[in-house]
Amino acid sequence: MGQEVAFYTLAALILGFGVLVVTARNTVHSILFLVADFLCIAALYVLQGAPFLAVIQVVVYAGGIVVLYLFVVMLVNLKRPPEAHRDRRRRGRLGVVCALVVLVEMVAITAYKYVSPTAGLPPVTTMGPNNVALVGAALYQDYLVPFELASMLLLVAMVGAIVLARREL
Amino acid sequence: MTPITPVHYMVLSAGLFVLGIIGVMFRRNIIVILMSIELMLNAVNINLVAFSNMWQNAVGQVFVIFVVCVAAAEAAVGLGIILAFYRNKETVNIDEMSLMRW
Amino acid sequence: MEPDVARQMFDTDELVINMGPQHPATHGVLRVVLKLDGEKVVDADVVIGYLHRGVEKLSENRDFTQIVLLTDRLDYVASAAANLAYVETVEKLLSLEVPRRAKYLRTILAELQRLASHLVWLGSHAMDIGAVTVFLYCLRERELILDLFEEFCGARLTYNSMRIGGLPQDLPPGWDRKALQFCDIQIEKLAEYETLLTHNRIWLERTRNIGVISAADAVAVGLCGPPLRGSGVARDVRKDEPYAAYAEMEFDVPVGTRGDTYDRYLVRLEEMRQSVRIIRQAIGGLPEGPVMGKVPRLIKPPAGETYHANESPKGELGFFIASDGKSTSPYRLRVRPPSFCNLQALPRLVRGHLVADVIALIGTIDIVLGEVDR
Amino acid sequence: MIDLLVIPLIKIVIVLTGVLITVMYLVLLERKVQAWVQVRLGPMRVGPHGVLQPIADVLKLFIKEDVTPVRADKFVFTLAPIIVLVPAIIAFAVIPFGSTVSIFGKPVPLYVADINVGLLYVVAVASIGVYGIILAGWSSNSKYPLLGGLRSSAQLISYELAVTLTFVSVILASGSLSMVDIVTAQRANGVWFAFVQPVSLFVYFVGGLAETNRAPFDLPEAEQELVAGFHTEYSGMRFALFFLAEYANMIVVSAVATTLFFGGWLAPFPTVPFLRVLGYVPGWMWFVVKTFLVLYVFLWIRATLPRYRYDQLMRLGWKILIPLAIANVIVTAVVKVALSY
Repeated sequence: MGQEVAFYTLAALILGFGVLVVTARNTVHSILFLVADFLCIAALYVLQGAPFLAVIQVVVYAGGIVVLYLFVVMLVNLKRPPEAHRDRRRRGRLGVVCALVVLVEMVAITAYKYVSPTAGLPPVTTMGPNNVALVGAALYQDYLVPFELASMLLLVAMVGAIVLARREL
Repeated sequence: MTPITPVHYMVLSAGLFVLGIIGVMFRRNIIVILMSIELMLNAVNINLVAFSNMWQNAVGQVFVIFVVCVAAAEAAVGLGIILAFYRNKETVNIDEMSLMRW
Repeated sequence: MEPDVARQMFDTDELVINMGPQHPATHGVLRVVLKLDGEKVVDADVVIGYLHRGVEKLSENRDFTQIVLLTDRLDYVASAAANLAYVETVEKLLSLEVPRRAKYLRTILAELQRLASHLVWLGSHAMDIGAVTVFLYCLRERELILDLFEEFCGARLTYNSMRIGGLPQDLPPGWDRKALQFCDIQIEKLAEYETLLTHNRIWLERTRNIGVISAADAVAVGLCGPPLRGSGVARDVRKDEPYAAYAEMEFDVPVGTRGDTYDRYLVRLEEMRQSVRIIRQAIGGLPEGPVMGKVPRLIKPPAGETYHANESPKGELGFFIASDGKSTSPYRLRVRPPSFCNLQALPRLVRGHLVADVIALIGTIDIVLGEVDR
Repeated sequence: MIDLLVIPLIKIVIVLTGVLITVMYLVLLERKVQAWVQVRLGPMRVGPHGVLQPIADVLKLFIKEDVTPVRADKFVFTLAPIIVLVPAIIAFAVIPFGSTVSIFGKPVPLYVADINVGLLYVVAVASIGVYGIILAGWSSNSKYPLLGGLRSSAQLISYELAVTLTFVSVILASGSLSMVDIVTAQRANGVWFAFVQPVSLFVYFVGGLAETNRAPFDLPEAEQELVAGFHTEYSGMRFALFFLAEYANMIVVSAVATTLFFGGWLAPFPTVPFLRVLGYVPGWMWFVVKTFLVLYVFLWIRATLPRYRYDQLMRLGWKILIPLAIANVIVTAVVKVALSY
């Protein structure tokens, strides 16, 4: 019971904040809603038994990436609204169509899965509530090479960002 | 109330993903577009965690960590480009970013 | 926020910031217009005059004796030094002979005043850089000096402590013993300030190589007093053109080597030690006799002009007085204030430094706006 | 039901009131300690030796006019102090004030929650506070707060890295992310981590000073070029929230230091026979005493040191503390692996 209530509340919050992120006129407000959205998603991770990810979500996404967005928005202060364009709806229509297609497709897939449930397969392993050690083991043993690649990616991104953001390009 | 199954999470994730798509398509402000991409990445993450929970396998969570890594890299480079662009053109409107050189 | 304000702040354009005249860290009503490139100061424009009271003009309508009062209000944290410079100038104009005891007492008062002024300087300089405790410690010792002055002349800030020809009165009984006691305390407490600052890494980082000015530049800009000596020029009016009883005193003139804020700090601290040394000598060798020379009832100097300078705590404080020989007021009186001359160096000192250093640099040249604006 | 809802609720209420009262009196303590160091008396008028001063301060802040600048973003302007305060307070949820005690025959653990990623939770919560500072600066619509906000947040983010890295070496030493387990690991090892991880403690403490904007890193409070930093435009109750958050953060930093490095609720000298008597003092009292000792060091440092310049502060963070913390992590890991063989 508690879990259902929590899920539906969080789902409503996630989608609601998502709508606000996309529609907010002020970019700073948009970012604020994005943070709220990420916090709700972190809560959802807790609900799904992934507390480590929840914390990562808050630390990296809310505490790192979105702060970066906020900094950039403050550096990029505009004289005129960036939305001004002659043909406002040109790509908007396309977007709605695209989104609708994706939505229909996804609903179809999920509905199909729903009527022919494949769930009930035995779990591969059993993860207790304390699965940080499991995640760590998987990350550093089975996926060591991707992990190193990811760190290289971050290094490259860091160097790239510094070079790009320097005053003299 | 029906118990929460992975399907619930998938529907939620699909909804969030679609919101991201709408954001990318509708908005002109490139910062908001990047943020919409973050929303889509998070939709994917929700799915991954749901599956990880369903199969009781930690690999899903490991992938989320990689996705977060990629998102961080993307944000850093993307925002660096925006800053560099803004310095030259004083705009973040994506429609005006059509030239290959300036 | 206004977009163009934002662009000024973040782009390479210069940003103009007004510091003062109402600003907690500008020691009165100084206004500095800073041109910034990001955090870096490109140029500084010092705007003065907010405390102008027309002391020089006022003097033309006062008796020579009344002007002593006005000199109190020049450098209000070191009024005895200004009193001394003024009365000596008038004495020079009148060719008056001052009793030896008065000369000694003037030396003691001037050195006590130097200590008090340097204490205020050290306290506010340290507070600007964030060391609040030093400020309160300094004021604690300054309080003792003010007590000494109060006992001598009844006032704690604007002393009016000198008269043309001597001093208003002799020392109260026991004063010299108290002054010696104070000297002991002061020497001990100087070590206390030094433990808080001299070898403190943060203090070193905030003052080393900040506001460096070479000896040649310092002379060219017209620096005087401790800032000049901090750059390595051993110019001290007390040594070079001795007045009062300084010719009979033994003391060193400390000089710096690098000419940065830290050197100026060290120079002033050493000067405080030397002041204590002078006070001890003067009290030890205090001659007996009157404290007031033979002064005509009506002070009416012969026609002529004269300039006389003292080493005030801030630097070379000079008075130029022109007399027409007919009136009991100066025909023209001009003050050469050390703060004003030292303030000229501020733009040169701050250029290339960060905004936070401007505060440290205003502190290091030790200005009093009463003297700058007159 | 009682275990699930009532007891946690009671604990939350107790912790919340405790934190707020401690903050009030921490301000008084700070003023008193500063005054004693500086040969003054500090507040003396309200109540004997000023003990009622905090109440007067709070009343004053309540009554004061709450000004919102005309062109400020009102929504964000109101939200910012809340965003700063909430993380500072909810961080207390995972701090173990003591081990389990029995009240009316019922075992009650003296912490709100022992989650298995407790330490990371503290990091996560702390990283949210940055938003309040940036947004406060931005929404004031004035250039001093904006610059101050950007500076403070850059400062917080830089030092957060160093602090988090020190956590890594503590985690290596204890083998757990849970705050309770870290304390019990110190009991099992028979030594506080302050002695095992002195470098960590140093980096953590310096980083903690910087993260709470305390001297010598109190640039936002410097009355220099940025006036009062990000909260220049705030007044009245909303200013009080920033103030509250700063002191609550100080307590969090001290409490985490106590837990990680000074053995939490453990009594000192458990092996010295004639000091056994110390073990009879309740654990939570040891915790409070240790936390206040750490807090005292905060106040002491403020009264002693001058202030860093902004660029020096960043240099210290990035070029000294972070490499030091990384080196410490590596050394700890190597030693741990070597010891296990």
